[in-house]
Amino acid sequence: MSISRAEVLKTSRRATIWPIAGLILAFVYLAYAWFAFDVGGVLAKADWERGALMSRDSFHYKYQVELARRNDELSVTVEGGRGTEQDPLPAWITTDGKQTRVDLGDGYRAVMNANALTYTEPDGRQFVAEIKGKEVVVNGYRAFLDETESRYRYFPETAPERTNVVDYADLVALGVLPDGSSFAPSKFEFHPDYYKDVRITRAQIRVQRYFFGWEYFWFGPQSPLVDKSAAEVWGIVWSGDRIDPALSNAEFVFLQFWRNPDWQHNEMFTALLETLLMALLGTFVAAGVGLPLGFLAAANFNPMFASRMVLRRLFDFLRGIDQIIWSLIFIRAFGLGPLTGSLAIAFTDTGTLGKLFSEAIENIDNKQVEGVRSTGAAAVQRYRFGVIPQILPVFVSQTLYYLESNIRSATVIGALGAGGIGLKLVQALQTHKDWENVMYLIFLTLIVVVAMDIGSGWLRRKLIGESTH
Amino acid sequence: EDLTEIRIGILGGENASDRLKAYTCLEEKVEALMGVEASVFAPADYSGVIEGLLGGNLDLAWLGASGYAAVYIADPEAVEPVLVKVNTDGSYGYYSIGFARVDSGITSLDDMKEKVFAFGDPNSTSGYLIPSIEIPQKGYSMKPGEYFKDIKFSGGHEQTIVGVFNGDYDGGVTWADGLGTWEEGFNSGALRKATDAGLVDMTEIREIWRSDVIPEGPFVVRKSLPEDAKVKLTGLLASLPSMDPDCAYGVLAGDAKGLAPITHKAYVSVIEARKAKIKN
Amino acid sequence: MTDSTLSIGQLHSHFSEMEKRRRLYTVLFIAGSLIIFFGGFSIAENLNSGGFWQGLSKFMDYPAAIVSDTLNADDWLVTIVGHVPALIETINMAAVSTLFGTLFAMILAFCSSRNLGIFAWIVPIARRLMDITRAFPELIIALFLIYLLGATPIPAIIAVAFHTAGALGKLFSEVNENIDKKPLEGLQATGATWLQRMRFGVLPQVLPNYCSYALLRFEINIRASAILGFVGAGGIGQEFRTAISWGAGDQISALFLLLFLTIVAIDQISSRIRRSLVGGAFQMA
Amino acid sequence: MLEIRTLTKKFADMTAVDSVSLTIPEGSMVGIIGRSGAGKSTLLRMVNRLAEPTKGTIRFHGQEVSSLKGAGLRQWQASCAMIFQQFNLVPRLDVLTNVMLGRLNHIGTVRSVFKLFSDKDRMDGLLALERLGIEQTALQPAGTLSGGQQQRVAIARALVQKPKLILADEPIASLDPLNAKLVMDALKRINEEDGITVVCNLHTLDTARSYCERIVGMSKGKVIFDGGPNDLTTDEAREIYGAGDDFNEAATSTSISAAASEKTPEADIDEPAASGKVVNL
Amino acid sequence: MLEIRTLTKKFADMTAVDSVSLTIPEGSMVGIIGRSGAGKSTLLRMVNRLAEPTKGTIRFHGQEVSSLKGAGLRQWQASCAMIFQQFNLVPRLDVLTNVMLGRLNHIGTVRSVFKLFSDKDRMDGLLALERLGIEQTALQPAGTLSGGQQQRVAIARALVQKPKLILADEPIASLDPLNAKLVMDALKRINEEDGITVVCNLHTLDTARSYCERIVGMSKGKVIFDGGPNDLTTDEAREIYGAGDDFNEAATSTSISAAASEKTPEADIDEPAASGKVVNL
Ligand SMILES: Nc1ncnc2c1ncn2[C@@H]1O[C@H](COP(=O)(O)OP(=O)(O)OP(=O)(O)O)[C@@H](O)[C@H]1O
Ligand SMILES: Nc1ncnc2c1ncn2[C@@H]1O[C@H](COP(=O)(O)OP(=O)(O)OP(=O)(O)O)[C@@H](O)[C@H]1O
Ligand SMILES: [Mg+2]
Ligand SMILES: [Mg+2]
Repeated sequence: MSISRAEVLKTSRRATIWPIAGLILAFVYLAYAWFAFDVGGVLAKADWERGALMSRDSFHYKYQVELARRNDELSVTVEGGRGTEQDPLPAWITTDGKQTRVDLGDGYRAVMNANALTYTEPDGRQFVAEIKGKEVVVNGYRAFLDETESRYRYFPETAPERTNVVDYADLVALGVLPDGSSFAPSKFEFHPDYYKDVRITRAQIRVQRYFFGWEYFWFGPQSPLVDKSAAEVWGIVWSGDRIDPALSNAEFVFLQFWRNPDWQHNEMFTALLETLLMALLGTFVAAGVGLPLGFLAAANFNPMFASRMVLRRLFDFLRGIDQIIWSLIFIRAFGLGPLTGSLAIAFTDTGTLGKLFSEAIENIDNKQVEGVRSTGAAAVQRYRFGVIPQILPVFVSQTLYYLESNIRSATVIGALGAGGIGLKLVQALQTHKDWENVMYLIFLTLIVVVAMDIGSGWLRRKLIGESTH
Repeated sequence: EDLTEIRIGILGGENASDRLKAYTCLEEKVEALMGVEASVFAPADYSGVIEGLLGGNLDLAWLGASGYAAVYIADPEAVEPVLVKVNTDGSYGYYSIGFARVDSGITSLDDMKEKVFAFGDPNSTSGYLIPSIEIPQKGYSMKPGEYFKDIKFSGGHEQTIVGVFNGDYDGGVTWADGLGTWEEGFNSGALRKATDAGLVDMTEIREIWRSDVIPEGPFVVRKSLPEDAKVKLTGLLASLPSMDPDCAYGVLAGDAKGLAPITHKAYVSVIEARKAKIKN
Repeated sequence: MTDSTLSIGQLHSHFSEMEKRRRLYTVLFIAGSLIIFFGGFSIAENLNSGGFWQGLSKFMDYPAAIVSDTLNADDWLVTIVGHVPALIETINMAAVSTLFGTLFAMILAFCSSRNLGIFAWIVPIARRLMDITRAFPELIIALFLIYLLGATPIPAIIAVAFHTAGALGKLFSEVNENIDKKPLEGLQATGATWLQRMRFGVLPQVLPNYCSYALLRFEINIRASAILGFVGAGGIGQEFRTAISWGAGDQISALFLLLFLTIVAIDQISSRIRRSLVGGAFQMA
Repeated sequence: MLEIRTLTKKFADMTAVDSVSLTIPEGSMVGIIGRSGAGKSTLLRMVNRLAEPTKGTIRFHGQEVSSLKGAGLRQWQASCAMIFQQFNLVPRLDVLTNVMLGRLNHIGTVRSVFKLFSDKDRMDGLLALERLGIEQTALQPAGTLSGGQQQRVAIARALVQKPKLILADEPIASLDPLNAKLVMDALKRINEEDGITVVCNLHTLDTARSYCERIVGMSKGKVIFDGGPNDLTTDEAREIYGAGDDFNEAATSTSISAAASEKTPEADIDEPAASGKVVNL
Repeated sequence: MLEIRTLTKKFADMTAVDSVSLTIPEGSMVGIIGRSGAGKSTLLRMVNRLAEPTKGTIRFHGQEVSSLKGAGLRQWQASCAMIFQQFNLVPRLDVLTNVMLGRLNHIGTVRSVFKLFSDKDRMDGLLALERLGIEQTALQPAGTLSGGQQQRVAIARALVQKPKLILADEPIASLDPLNAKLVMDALKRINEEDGITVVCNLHTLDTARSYCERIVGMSKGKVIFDGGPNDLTTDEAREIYGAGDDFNEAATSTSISAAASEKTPEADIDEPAASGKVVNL
């Protein structure tokens, strides 16, 4: 049968359509998805400011100077945490008992006293916010909620109630309010940039200043080592005079770091180990159970069709249910913790690995088996020398591959109940403020995942050589 | 039954890592008192603790009222309530607070017609159970599309607050103790935490609804624990505020007057409410 | 042979040594596995709030409760149908993220394959990028983005696409590095530009493998999207979470059935497509 | 002495080997030729019992081997070594272990599973390798060797089986000329020095002619020629290969120069130089 | 006219091509022979600029091509078609597209990415295929063709490049005799009919003798012979192949059964029918 020129040309021309049609289809689908997920709307609503705050908080810590009006008590803390009260005060805060001056850096200053907050910008502009009665007055203006317009509006303190009303923009234009501040009847708040924050309400006057770094990362606020430089700590480690008579100085320093109550390095480490354990144990069990089952599900090993079918469906079933769902089932039975996580991993991956192994067994090169068989080898010997060397590389590489990916899965299962670093992460995330902890945990997780990647790659090369695949 | 371990469950979600820190002192005290190991578990959401208690895998936990109801409904023999937190003003209750953005013009539930309303976690007492009972009683149907345009579960109190503040939802509910000032997010509760975290500016949202007082959730112990273990644990907890106020502050998540004994009776109505919810 | 020749005796002793070493490795390997298995098990059991052996008897409780709820439900079929829109949302999430992920993976892969004649300095950069994107669990990214973008499916899509780009990128670049370079050389000899060489010399060779990997990833991404629903990203995962929180067995079983059927169906379809792709010529190229 | 009587093998409705009878005396070197699908491989595989005969008997030194089972069958397979076109080694195992696999039948199952070979086995293996000139590769994985080396490993494995009979199924079909020569020379030498019977499927006439004292031609499962190299006329070859009058012998070889060489006078300067002689192995 | 002057290529410390100077007039058909590693491939690859010369110049019609870059370089490559031993087609693309790839240099990158070839390109490709007698395969994936067909596709691709020069690097080394002949005949015909210069590496003396009017012999990177087929005596050949007195010409061809063993004997049997005649091209 021969094809005419015209036909060839037509067919060839028609084939051009496919790549173009494929692209158009993808575009149409993405356009549909754009609207289905209302991407435009979501992006419009996205709060980028919050992203900026988050990234600042991830790598900064703040000093909080707070005057509680209930009892006129001044407290200077780090991150507002209990147990971090500063005494003596840092040089940029001075107080005479009545008035407290805070140097916010870059020429910004704040002065707090019992009823008022005075905030001065580098150019000399001053904003005075006072509590008068139950309300806050800023540079002589009061705020009220305009119910008809659902927003705050302002009037001069001296004018009769709600006359001479002006808008926020007017006050900014008049220089009464700094642009970007928030002023409501009971509150005035302003943060000129990401590193400073002043606020006054009926209950408290508060000034915050941010510094780069992770405060108390090495030693907690209560630790005797907290103010020491690295060289000093190093000196202590090697010095003979024990700080704590019961411990050597090296041990003491380590424990001070390890049990740092703020960063809880020991807890994080345990959590990491839990996650690792989940992945390791789960993958090992899956590989150990999957291999024999894989043999039983391989047509060239098990001639019984029915039992093979049953096993294959079992694999599908185990794989088909997600790890998360398995872990929910197991929480009821085995409680919370890494055992539950590893069982969930073991169940799903027994399905996956069993299937992979049975396919590998079915795909082995029969020539090798035949070669062994032709020497008069018994069945066991045929498997030992004809089959095992062939599937061992698959076994090793797939097991290691799943181990790698299970480290990531274990963080996820952990996050949703089983514990470990994943749970710590989610909990830190859910506070919406311990971003430095989140960052720390992410670094830890990434280090472990990458280390695992490298380690398993190394092991794979060691065990099965460079050239496979 | 030989006790080898005391396992304490904490409700996850809000600020669990801080709470874990706070619970280490309790852990030490339990170990000292009972002579067995104690460990604290903080699952990611309400159902984790509930499942843990139902499976007999936790010995002590502080539940929300609705969480207790969930456990009780699934298995009345699983746990018994022993203590409840008493607030500084002597009350042992808190409120479910409905709120909306100031600039949305919504001032009460009347303005929520055809708007999106958000609950927190379906196992939360204040974040779902109570409002889902009390709001329809006031005549606002809770079927999506009937009165409200849609009803959503944000997943937790923080998410509700952030969602409403962001405009994802028109209104939502969360909890607060009702004490202190609105601007600071009350004395304690989810709004206070969100304010402290810089997530919301309270002057940009306002209260649009408040529930009747909700009883604080109970501390529960596993029913099958040996009697003397139950007594010891209860005693330890009850004396905590006087013996170690700092520890109590952490364990009870803020200032409290103390802990008072409580029995199952106090939660019958919540349980009935939850049962009614399940039927629908 | 680089090393000098050995006598039979030397070979014999070398071999015996090698065997001994291998046997030692084997013994160490088995011992290590046993330690990991039993040691790990006992540590895990200790860390768990419940024990393994006590739990075994309760193992079927939860499934049994779900089954009995399902049997008692009146309109289970209606329940199932009611969840279909959420399922479609999840499938869409997975599809969009797989599409984007694959696109970025391709770019990364072409930039990270040494044998394609791209600028040498791009290669290590692209590789590190892939390592990083791969290492991030989707959940973390999703939670971050939910914080920024609100509880919609978009954070999940971005998170999954991000991870997909890294995971697929690695596989793709492996495919790229194993290509037959002859067609490339043939094209270069006709005076084709770099883009044309990639288009005609590389793409037709790798596209079937790309598609096959992308389809596998699509399956994985459906699960991932479902899981991300658990943390508020919408789709079937969110409904799952509600149902589980409420202990509504009939809902759980309905959702579970839907998800299971979807995954099995996609598994079947994609393995069929993959087989035909790798078997026959691929015309899209 | 190997006696094959009316040996038949049917696959579904097609007869691969059709009632073949052959008597092969001890110590001979026999080549089997025939076009693809003639049944050469199937015949050898039945002798080693890798394939079950449909009908007929195989006897070796009077013992019927076609009905052996279990340990007896494995015993027979051990004494009747097989060499394959694709070598059929285990590429991941080192060369020496591959050779020692030939001794599996003599080692207890449990010991062999843990690779507990005796020193004597090792020494035997090394000596066999040495005899084939590849002892230096003993510690390498077999997969890293060239084709010719691999085939020699396979022959070494056959040797340590201490076989009475070696069956080689197109042993040089995957090899380049130089290696092909090395392998055929090795087989010839084993045949001559150890007196082991060698039956060898070949797909090129010239190789069969140079190495085998007896040639069996098969076609469509039947033996249609059986004689010495000189009895194999072009007509006979034509019949074996089922070709028409235009058959020319060079056609069974695949080299371009062989075909073209007839045209160019220089080509036969000293063509026969190598053929027929055993070069130092 | 292709002028090569003191062209040199060094790889690390080894000199693959050592100061080669050659002048090849337009329309000639030149064969380059030499043992493996002599530098034949490297020489051709430098001419097409697939490899960068270390030293020396290449001029074509007076234009220096050894220093071209970017578009100019691609232009030169387009006019200097290359044919490879392994065909170097894109096996998954259909034959016609493969042929049209020869026109890539004339098509915008964007258009070509979407395979928007013009009808004229298609027609050109088809005509080239017809000329080589394989137009019936136009819609098949190139990978499904036999080696000989693939090489003819490669020649068709070269043809649509409308080259001034065709470089062929051992175009028949992977082919069986029949196909080798078809391919060489095709090249010869293109050379004669279109007057395109053809430079062809060959690894067998006899092929070079039959097809080329001029033979260049290389050894260790240097040109050591340059003359007509009849000037190439056995002594010259011996020098080119660096052999001693025991040299025999057959050594330049791959003997016993040649490398390609997959081929079934039937394929060879037809061979003589075709030999010596130009089959329908
Ligand atoms: N396992 C099998 N199942 C079905 N048919 C088979 C099987 N093995 C061989 N055959 C058929 O039996 C016939 C003889 O095959 P055999 O392999 O013995 O031929 P051969 O002479 O060795 O050919 P070749 O030179 O191609 O190896 C062939 O037609 C083949 O298709
Ligand atoms: N990319 C390269 N890197 C290093 N050395 C090379 C490279 N390409 C070729 N060579 C070396 O250059 C020398 C000439 O090689 P070339 O391929 O040109 O020889 P040839 O005559 O074509 O031989 P053959 O008949 O084997 O193809 C050889 O020694 C080869 O090893
Ligand atoms: Mg055969
Ligand atoms: Mg070459």
